[in-house]
Amino acid sequence: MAYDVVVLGSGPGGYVAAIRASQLGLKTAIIEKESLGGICLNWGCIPTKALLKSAQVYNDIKHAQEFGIEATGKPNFEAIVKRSRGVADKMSKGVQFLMRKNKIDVVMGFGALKAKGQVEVKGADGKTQIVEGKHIIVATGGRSRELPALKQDGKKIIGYREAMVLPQQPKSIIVVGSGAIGIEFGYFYNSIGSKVTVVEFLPRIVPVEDEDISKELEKNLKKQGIDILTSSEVTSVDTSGSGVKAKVKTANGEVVLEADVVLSAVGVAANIEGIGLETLGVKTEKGKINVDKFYKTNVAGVYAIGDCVPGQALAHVASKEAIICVEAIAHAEGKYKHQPEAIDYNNVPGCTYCYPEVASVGFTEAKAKEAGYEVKVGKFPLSASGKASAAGHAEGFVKVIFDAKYGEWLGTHMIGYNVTEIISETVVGRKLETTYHEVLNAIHPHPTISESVKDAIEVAYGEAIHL
Amino acid sequence: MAYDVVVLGSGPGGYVAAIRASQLGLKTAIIEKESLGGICLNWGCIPTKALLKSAQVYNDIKHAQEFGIEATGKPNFEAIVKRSRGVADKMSKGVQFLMRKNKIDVVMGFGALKAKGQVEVKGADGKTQIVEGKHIIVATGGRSRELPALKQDGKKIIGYREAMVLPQQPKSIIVVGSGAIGIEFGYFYNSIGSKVTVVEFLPRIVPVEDEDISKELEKNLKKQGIDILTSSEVTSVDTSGSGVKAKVKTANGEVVLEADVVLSAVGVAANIEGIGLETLGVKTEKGKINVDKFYKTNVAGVYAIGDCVPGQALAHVASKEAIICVEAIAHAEGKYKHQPEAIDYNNVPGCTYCYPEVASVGFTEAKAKEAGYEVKVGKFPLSASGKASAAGHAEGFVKVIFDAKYGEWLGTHMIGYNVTEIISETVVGRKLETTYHEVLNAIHPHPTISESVKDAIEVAYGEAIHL
Amino acid sequence: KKEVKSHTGKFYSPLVLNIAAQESIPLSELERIEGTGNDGRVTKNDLLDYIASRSKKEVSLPV
Ligand SMILES: Cc1cc2nc3c(=O)[nH]c(=O)nc-3n(C[C@H](O)[C@H](O)[C@H](O)COP(=O)(O)OP(=O)(O)OC[C@H]3O[C@@H](n4cnc5c(N)ncnc54)[C@H](O)[C@@H]3O)c2cc1C
Ligand SMILES: Cc1cc2nc3c(=O)[nH]c(=O)nc-3n(C[C@H](O)[C@H](O)[C@H](O)COP(=O)(O)OP(=O)(O)OC[C@H]3O[C@@H](n4cnc5c(N)ncnc54)[C@H](O)[C@@H]3O)c2cc1C
Repeated sequence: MAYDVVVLGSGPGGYVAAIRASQLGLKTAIIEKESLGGICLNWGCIPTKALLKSAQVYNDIKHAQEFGIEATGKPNFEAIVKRSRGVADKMSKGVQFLMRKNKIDVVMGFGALKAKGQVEVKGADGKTQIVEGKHIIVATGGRSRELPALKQDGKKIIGYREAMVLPQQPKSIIVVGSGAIGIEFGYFYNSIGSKVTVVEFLPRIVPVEDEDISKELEKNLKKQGIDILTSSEVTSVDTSGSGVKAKVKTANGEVVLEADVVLSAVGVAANIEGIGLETLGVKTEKGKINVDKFYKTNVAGVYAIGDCVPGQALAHVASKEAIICVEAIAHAEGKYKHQPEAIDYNNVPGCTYCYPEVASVGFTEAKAKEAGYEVKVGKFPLSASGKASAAGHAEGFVKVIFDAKYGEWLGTHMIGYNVTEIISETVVGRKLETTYHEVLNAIHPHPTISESVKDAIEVAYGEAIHL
Repeated sequence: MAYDVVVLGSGPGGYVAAIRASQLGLKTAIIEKESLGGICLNWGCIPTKALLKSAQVYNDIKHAQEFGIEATGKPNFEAIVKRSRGVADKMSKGVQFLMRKNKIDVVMGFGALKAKGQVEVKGADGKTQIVEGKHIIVATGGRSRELPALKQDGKKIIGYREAMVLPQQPKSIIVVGSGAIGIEFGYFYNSIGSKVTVVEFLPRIVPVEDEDISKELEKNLKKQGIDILTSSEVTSVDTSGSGVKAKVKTANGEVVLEADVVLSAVGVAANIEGIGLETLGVKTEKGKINVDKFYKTNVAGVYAIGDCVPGQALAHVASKEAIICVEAIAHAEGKYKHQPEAIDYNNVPGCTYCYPEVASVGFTEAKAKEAGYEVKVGKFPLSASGKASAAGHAEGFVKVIFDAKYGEWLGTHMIGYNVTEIISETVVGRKLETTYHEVLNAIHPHPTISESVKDAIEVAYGEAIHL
Repeated sequence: KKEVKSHTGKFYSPLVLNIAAQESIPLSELERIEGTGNDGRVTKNDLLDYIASRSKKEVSLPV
């Protein structure tokens, strides 16, 4: 039997595509070689957030006295990891339920494009079968990128997977790379008492963020006890002893760092090998699959979404691409009346869930100037926020950037308590093409961190009340 | 010397009015009889949020084991109260700084309208002075409303002020009234180990909220150990013994409750007495000062804002009224080019900071139907949210209400972890007259509680992915 | 700078109205622009494209 849609990979790209397809009346199958839910639910977004919550609880206990609570506590590493796995398993089971509910056939095994409209799936037992579909959506995601100097052995030089299920807590850990993943692990291990050193090749940590964010985060993480080496590069790692010895080229010469393990967190490599792209002649470029704005590849009937295509390697991007891809297919099939709207990749929020949290969307100040905008910038420190003070977490700020000429909201960059929860307002405001005027006239509740967005806009326009 | 603007009262209404006035080039004085910052900073929003944070830290400690942390702790009531006072003092000092920075003259003492353009201020030393101003803004706020059966003696029958500075933790407390204030205190005292009973006259707690919210909150608070009596009324309190004995008329007959203290939290009474309103003939109605949409009273040159006028008794309302009032004055004086926009009181968010938190804006389902809308309702349980599960706080839901005919976003009602931080998105979306379409196309970050708003909208429109 | 519904019932975002006001584009002209947004709504980019093409036309006019 031929499906309307066959999805290869069940991450937040694949499983969302399958559900939306089924919803729109397309008969759908999904192929997964490992666990439903992909990296995100099993080895990414969700289990890391569970680990981070444990760290946060422990940090609160360390500071309990400041809140008038007399407390002592110590982390149980094994229990923390176990809880994280439990949360991941629960979410993965949730996807299983959703597949059943939406009458999506799940085929377990490794899939590869075989011919036009055909995917060959090799099961755990070695047997193969052909799954046929008119439209095939490749959503095979990504994996930890490997650097030549940091060949992962899974024991002493590890990737994110191993980092979240270590058999015991490392006394010390070197984290290479300071994107969201590296910083989250660094924060987690430092919080529960491991000695953490972060090594970043570029001159500043979280390099995709606004420069002010990088500075503020570095200051805070250092205060928490994390060592940070920027403009530095691990050139080799000696794993022959009981731990590791990493040679690091820094701006001030070479240093050797010793630690129990090295975590390589230098980005994502797309899973595009061995899945038959060549067989059908699907074009790739710089290690990603080439697609148009509706996620069609150059080969009719083959689509690709998520971490294996260009664009931010984020779960919410994968899911939105999934919906657009499927709606475009359904539209072409006459099963959906709307033509979907393409993603504006400059209006995609990004979050880092350490403390202080980081959340941002749109142009950084530097990028806005580069693009030729004359900008109005407003920065509101959370030390002036009543809610942040009441919560005992007054670090950080909210920074907003507007176009001085037409009043467009170009970007928001935040660092502080709970800011990952308040970035959606900017995304929606930008989507609706607001100017500062309407946001100021939308009453923000007091006391919240979210009202600091309003305060920052007031600063940008010289109308600051609370500063 | 005569001021352009004299503000009577320095709460979030008054102090914001003074700052905005000064910003717009109006010479300004502010009169305060007690502490700068008013109820909000000294006895309301801020100190309660500090208390609630201590409760939250302690709750996390109680549940630390679930997060893989072995911990014990106990609350130190005196230290909790002291911290709360410290946070309030810091914020009040902040207002002092802002007054200085904005060159606003602060006159300490009790003020009353004396004649057109004149306020008489009586200082602590009993001396009086006259402060003259062309425009006088009354922002005297409110106080705890007293019921005949619940005359507050400040010891055993108390209001919110005493409740946040009790000399020792009560073993048991009866909270009369289940609005935000009552619920927050009930939650706080229950969390730190006091036996709490909430008595509500109406058939459900948080009666201004959507019915589904009331039900979910009641269920959760009961699970936490709070006794809740709805459709019940305290008819008398006997304070002759060591504690109190309260007679409560319930739907099932009369019961007598014993406790250490009774907290009366049955609403706010405006401070409109003894401030010379009669002298100038300023009209009041139902205990509040009558104003137009720019907060002019019936007497030229006299304005009123905040808790002493109709509208929600909330700090963010008072502050927005302040800005509008002052901008209208400045506009009339030719010092500000825009005519301000009047508040849409149906787009004002309301929050309750217990756990699970409550946040809402716009029409409840019942009110929307009453108003004649045919509604599309979507409810997304946080048990299906990855972030909520990772945080170990999967209680509650997000409920959105849309107009089925034109697609208007009528309201959002949320209960759960951190929801007070995510209501601004709805306020901004409603302000910008969005339909569901634009919100779904604004990419929400994963994993967050805020993405549940998107999920709830998908449910309303039959496009739910994660349910 | 208020959200305005024009007489043809078209909706313009605050930003679009702001740009139109600053570039002296009257509502009547705005209404002739074809939108690419939801239900043909004129977006910021539509308007900026329109302004760009309009000024190009002006430049290329024979003197
Ligand atoms: C540690 C970590 C933390 C992260 N935190 C966040 C976060 O907080 N927020 C966020 O937005 N993003 C986060 N990400 C990124 C996010 O996980 C990815 O962007 C997202 O999972 C990509 O989704 P996807 O569907 O494209 O691919 P994936 O989630 O990678 O799923 C691909 C699936 O396809 C399967 N597959 C691959 N090849 C085949 C094949 N040939 N046959 C069958 N099945 C196959 C895989 O087994 C996998 O299940 C994090 C990533 C990591 C590693
Ligand atoms: C326990 C509690 C918790 C609350 N929590 C929140 C919350 O979380 N969020 C929220 O939005 N709202 C909250 N509120 C409500 C909020 O505090 C009020 O809405 C807000 O303070 C009203 O501001 P205002 O400026 O009108 O008056 P007020 O803040 O009441 O300030 C009035 C000021 O005027 C002074 N004054 C009065 N009469 C005179 C006079 N004759 N001469 C000189 N000075 C005078 C008073 O001393 C006072 O300082 C809470 C209230 C309470 C009681």
